[in-house]
Amino acid sequence: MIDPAVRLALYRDMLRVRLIEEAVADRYHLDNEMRCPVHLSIGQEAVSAGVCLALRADDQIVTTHRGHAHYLSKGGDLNAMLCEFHGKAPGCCGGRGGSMHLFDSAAGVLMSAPIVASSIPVGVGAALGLKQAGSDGVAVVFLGDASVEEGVFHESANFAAIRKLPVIFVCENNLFSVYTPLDQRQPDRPLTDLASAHGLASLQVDGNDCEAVYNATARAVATARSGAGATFILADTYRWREHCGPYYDNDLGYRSVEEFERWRSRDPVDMQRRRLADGKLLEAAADEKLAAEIADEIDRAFDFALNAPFPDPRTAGDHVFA
Amino acid sequence: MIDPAVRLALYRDMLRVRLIEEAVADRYHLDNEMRCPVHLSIGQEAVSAGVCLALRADDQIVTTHRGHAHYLSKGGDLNAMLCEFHGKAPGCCGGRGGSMHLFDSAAGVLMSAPIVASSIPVGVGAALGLKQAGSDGVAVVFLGDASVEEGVFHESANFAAIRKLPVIFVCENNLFSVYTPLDQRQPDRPLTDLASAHGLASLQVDGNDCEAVYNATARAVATARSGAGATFILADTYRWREHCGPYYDNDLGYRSVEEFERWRSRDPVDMQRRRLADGKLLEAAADEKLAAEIADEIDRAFDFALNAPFPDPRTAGDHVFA
Amino acid sequence: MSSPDTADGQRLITGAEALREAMDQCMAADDRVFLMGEGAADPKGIFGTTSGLVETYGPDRVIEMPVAENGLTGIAIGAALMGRRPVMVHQRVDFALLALEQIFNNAAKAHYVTAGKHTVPLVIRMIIGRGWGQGPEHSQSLESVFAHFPGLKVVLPSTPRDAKGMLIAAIRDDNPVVMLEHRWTHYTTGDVPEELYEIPLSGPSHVRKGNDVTIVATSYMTYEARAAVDAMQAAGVSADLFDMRVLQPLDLGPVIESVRRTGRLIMADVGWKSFGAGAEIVASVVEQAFADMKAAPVRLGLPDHPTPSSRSLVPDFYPYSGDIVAATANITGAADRLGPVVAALAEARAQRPVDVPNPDFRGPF
Amino acid sequence: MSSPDTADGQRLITGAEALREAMDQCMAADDRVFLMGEGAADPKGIFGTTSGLVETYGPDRVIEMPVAENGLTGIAIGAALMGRRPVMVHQRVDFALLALEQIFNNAAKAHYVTAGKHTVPLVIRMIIGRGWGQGPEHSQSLESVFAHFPGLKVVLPSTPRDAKGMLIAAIRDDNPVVMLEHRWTHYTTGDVPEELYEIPLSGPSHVRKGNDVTIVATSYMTYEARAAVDAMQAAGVSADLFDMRVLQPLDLGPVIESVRRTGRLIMADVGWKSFGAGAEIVASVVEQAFADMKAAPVRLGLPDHPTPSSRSLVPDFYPYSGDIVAATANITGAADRLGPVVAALAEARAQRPVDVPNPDFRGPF
Ligand SMILES: Cc1ncc(C[n+]2csc(CCOP(=O)(O)OP(=O)(O)O)c2C)c(N)n1
Ligand SMILES: Cc1ncc(C[n+]2csc(CCOP(=O)(O)OP(=O)(O)O)c2C)c(N)n1
Ligand SMILES: [Mg+2]
Ligand SMILES: [Mg+2]
Repeated sequence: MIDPAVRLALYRDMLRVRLIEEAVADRYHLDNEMRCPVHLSIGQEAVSAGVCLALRADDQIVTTHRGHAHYLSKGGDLNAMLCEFHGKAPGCCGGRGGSMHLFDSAAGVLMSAPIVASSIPVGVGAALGLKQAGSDGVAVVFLGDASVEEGVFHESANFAAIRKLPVIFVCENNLFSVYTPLDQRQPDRPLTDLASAHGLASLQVDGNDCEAVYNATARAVATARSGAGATFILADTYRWREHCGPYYDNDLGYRSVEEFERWRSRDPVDMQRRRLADGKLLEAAADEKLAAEIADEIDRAFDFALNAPFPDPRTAGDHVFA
Repeated sequence: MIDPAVRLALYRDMLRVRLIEEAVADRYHLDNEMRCPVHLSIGQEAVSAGVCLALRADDQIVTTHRGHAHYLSKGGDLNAMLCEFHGKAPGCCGGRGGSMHLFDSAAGVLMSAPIVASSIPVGVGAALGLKQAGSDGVAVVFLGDASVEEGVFHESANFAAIRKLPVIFVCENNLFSVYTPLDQRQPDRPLTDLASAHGLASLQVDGNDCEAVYNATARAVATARSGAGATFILADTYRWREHCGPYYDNDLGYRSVEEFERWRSRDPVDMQRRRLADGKLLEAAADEKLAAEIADEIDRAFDFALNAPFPDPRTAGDHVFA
Repeated sequence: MSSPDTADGQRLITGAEALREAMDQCMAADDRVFLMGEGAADPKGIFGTTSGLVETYGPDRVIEMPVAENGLTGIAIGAALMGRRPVMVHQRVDFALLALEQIFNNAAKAHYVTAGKHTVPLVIRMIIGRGWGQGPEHSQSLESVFAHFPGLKVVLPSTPRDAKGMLIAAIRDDNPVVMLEHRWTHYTTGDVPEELYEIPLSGPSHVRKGNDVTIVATSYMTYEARAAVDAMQAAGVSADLFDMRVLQPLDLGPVIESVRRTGRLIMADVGWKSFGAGAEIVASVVEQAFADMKAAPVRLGLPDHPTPSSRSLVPDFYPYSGDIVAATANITGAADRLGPVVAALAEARAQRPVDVPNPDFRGPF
Repeated sequence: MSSPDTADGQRLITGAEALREAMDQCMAADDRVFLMGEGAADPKGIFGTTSGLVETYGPDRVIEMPVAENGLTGIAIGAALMGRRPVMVHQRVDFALLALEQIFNNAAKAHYVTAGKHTVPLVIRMIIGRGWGQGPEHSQSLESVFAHFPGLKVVLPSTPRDAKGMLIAAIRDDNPVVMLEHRWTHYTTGDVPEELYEIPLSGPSHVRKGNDVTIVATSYMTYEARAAVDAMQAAGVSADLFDMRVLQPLDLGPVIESVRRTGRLIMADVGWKSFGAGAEIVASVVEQAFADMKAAPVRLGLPDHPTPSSRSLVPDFYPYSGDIVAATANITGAADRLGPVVAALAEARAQRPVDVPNPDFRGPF
């Protein structure tokens, strides 16, 4: 049984990520000041929360184009993220990366990459680096269901297996690659078979249940820290909004409204809220206060970003070489 | 039970390949006229024979750096191969490719590639092409045990599975990638797990038993022709000589003499010879006659290659574009 | 190059529509032609360039790819070797970085290494991203990289008319053809014939005629160069402008002839300047026209750093018409007359956002 | 460039030994340094350049790779981001074609995109194949491709002394460094200091001093150029020769200064001429030294076709010293004096097999 404080923290984290991403969505076309692609994780928050809350600050994560939630749950700085979306100087990349290049060294967010599967080996390499340095830290690789179609996933998994690296692959299966459903891209077999074929331990969890994700991750982390090697966690979940951008896109017809509603009825934030309420761990007033605090934090962060300076154009050529 | 004529043909094919490759080895440094890398299949002849004799002439194969045996068993022209090794104009590539670029359109040898795993997707594409053209032909992809470490194998297997393509992956597991043993490169699990993870049927056979390989291939071919999709065949075997070049290299110490002798005692050519003799299908005299005929063919082919003209240097720039 | 800004009695469609039409007509005409791409059969149809095709030709000819660029390129090559005619599309050229081994080895060399016996009639369409903060890995260009490998044809259409005609020619060509489409050229409009027609895959198009300087541009830079040339015309400086729409095979004949006449060369690259396509063009022209040159050649192109996302960092990254006029001013000695032209272009540019192809564009991709 | 043909009192070792020694000393000095490669820990030790290291440093620091270039490159990058200092080796640069996405995106851009906060201290050694019928896919060169992507240092040592000093500098450098080693340079011998020393990763080395023509060569072509220069010297033509051993960052200062003096430039590329490194060098030099140039620049390099395997097809494929002298003859007007030099070099070449680095070489790889 998870510690009540952690159960609350999981809820708080998901709620915060949800509200931040909704604020990004709401404001995206309001004034068109976030001029970069955005890939929202709304609907998938249980994965980032469940995984990251089972990690230490010095553990490392790498993520993908859909990385805001991972960055935030791992402790990435909100101001730096929003400034990055706005192309501003205090952005985590100084405005050079946009939403697909988030990192926060202090929080252990090592990198995100916009090229599908490109950060997977980098995460495995982080695990190698940790191991070489004699640390008991672990690396987590967040990946989408499409990224196992890229060969580099397999190359990375194989190496993680043979070197027993302290790495955890967290595959968020949201059933789609952009608008293309899984069954058009992969055969009908459990995705975890891929892990076993590479000699990796694997776990499948309800990716909308933050506690299930947390428990699975805690197990995988213990395995990794003990030197027993890598685990592949498959988390089934669903993206609510369009692949890239702020809107809903069910009107495009690539998925059914029934499917969408089925998943939405299993809202990870709501599920945990009800669970906590049922367990008398969260009262309505406290919940409202939490939401208000978060809303306030978000408003301040957007104010910060909107008022932050742009990077000086004369610096555009800096830092090509160290 | 395999037809006696086929059993004899399997033997004949292996013997021929063996004698050709031994002749290449013997002559390689004799006069240093074959000035290109050579990767001999001596010890692995049961695979090429068993697979290719289960195919039709219009079925297609693709192979790797270690492709002489596949080329020959599928019916590739011997003169054209030896001329290619000698860099001569009548070579299958006009001397442009050397031993790692063999093909013979008439025989259905579509291509060989010196980059590990590079021909795998090409073979899958050949199957796609056959299917699109409405043919019931199949494509065979020969690959080494190391090539499943390359991501492109997985990308190719996945596509073959989802499109149910008429392709057969034949993995010759000779336990080594150059001098590196399998267990340094891959985890300890059945190699066929990789196939299942991609939703492919798989079969494992004794790769030194040409009849076992033949039977497995015949099954896979039937599946493919019927439209039921791809199969992965794992054939366990062993390379006798050095990775690249004419000599033995056990002196390097990367493998044990015991291991080598264990495999050599299971010589695929000998095994089939004894089997045929036991079954009264091959008498010593007939066997000797066969060997003599083949030796004669080989002598003539080397004569042809040695006497063939070099390509005209002025043609070196031709055929960059069609 | 047909002029996309003419109108009456013409058939004005966008670059994206032109590409879609070419594909549709080629698939109707030849059932060996098929399409593969991530998004090829999805509701957005690769920026509209493949929309509706899956409905007409079905999922066996409009293949929605798994996300596996290297493998699928090899698969396309295999099918091409068997006589099929695949067209593969990548929404960003950057994704094709994963497929270069297949492209450079199996596609580019099969014909050569078989002494002409094999052909790989494969087209790979790749989109060069720009704008809306795409950042460093969705905005590379890479034409000089593709052009370095013998055996690949490399084309960069800039107008809708060229896009259609060159795609048709590419599909009918027996060689592997790499087609780089600057994303902003998808949004341009131009007069496009309805029928199947080819624009040959050789030589530059001669966009403007003039005598004072020769300007060579690739892809989208043709638009900036044209704006520059037209603005200079009014100030009495006339430029010969070539759209170097085919980089391989490289036919510099018309450019060299022009430089012999004008004595001056300005090269405007769509990609990075260093080790870029313009380096080859400038080096080759100088090797052959040195004696007639009156001034040092000038190259414009992206400076030696990755593409930053923030729109505040890109104004000096992407050269524009004003830079071309300024370069002309420098080497022709017409600084007096051209100074005001530069000022006017700079002024006009300051009014427009730098990160969108047109004022209505709103991302997010 | 130290002169590999001097002898007395010097420490003569091969290029391969120099590389091994550099690696050994760096691993001894800094335990963050580790090696990865297919064959890195095998009995042949990547042409001897890694021999014995696994015995000294163990399999955790000398990592025998699975055959998975792209993934392992990403893994090396991840370790580098964590402060380790990986050195990866490919027996042929062609194998790295599979890893270009990782190299061009994650390695080259991490420092830039993080505004300087991340560094990727990664070295990738890659061998350029030549000879013994390797054929088209084991013989490519690609330096211009790597040099096109900002953020990568690109170096091509040609002497044993440079090989050691530049590998040490590369390992200590905080940037990703791509090191291209022409296979034949592994067989050359030269004076190599025993201690740890660095050859800075910037600028060309000035191999010969002269006044009549400036010759710039990359990698192995430095040897051909040196032979040409020394032969011309006897005929009274003096050449300034630069080994352009660093392509990124590109420092052409000394070359431009030289061309201003000689008025003439010959570029000898180790790779394909078209869209090759020499294109950038020639274009840049001409842009800056045009006014002082007396003749059109000349480029030598591999012609626009893949490498054929047959030794009968390569004599015109690989330029040699005689071609450099012939080019000098053309642009200096010293044809009378240089004609016999060309003839002598051609004669000498006809005596040697074209497909081996030295007469004892016997393949098979
Ligand atoms: C190599 C590469 N190919 C294609 C793309 C375009 N692309 C961006 S996101 C995406 C879908 C990825 O799907 P998945 O991994 O399931 O992640 P999700 O978006 O569902 O979170 C694709 C194809 C890319 N960025 N990189
Ligand atoms: C991409 C690539 N990496 C490395 C090599 C060098 N290489 C040539 S053959 C070989 C071993 C391949 O082993 P396997 O696939 O098992 O085939 P085998 O040689 O055992 O028949 C390697 C690593 C290559 N040719 N291509
Ligand atoms: Mg997905
Ligand atoms: Mg093997």
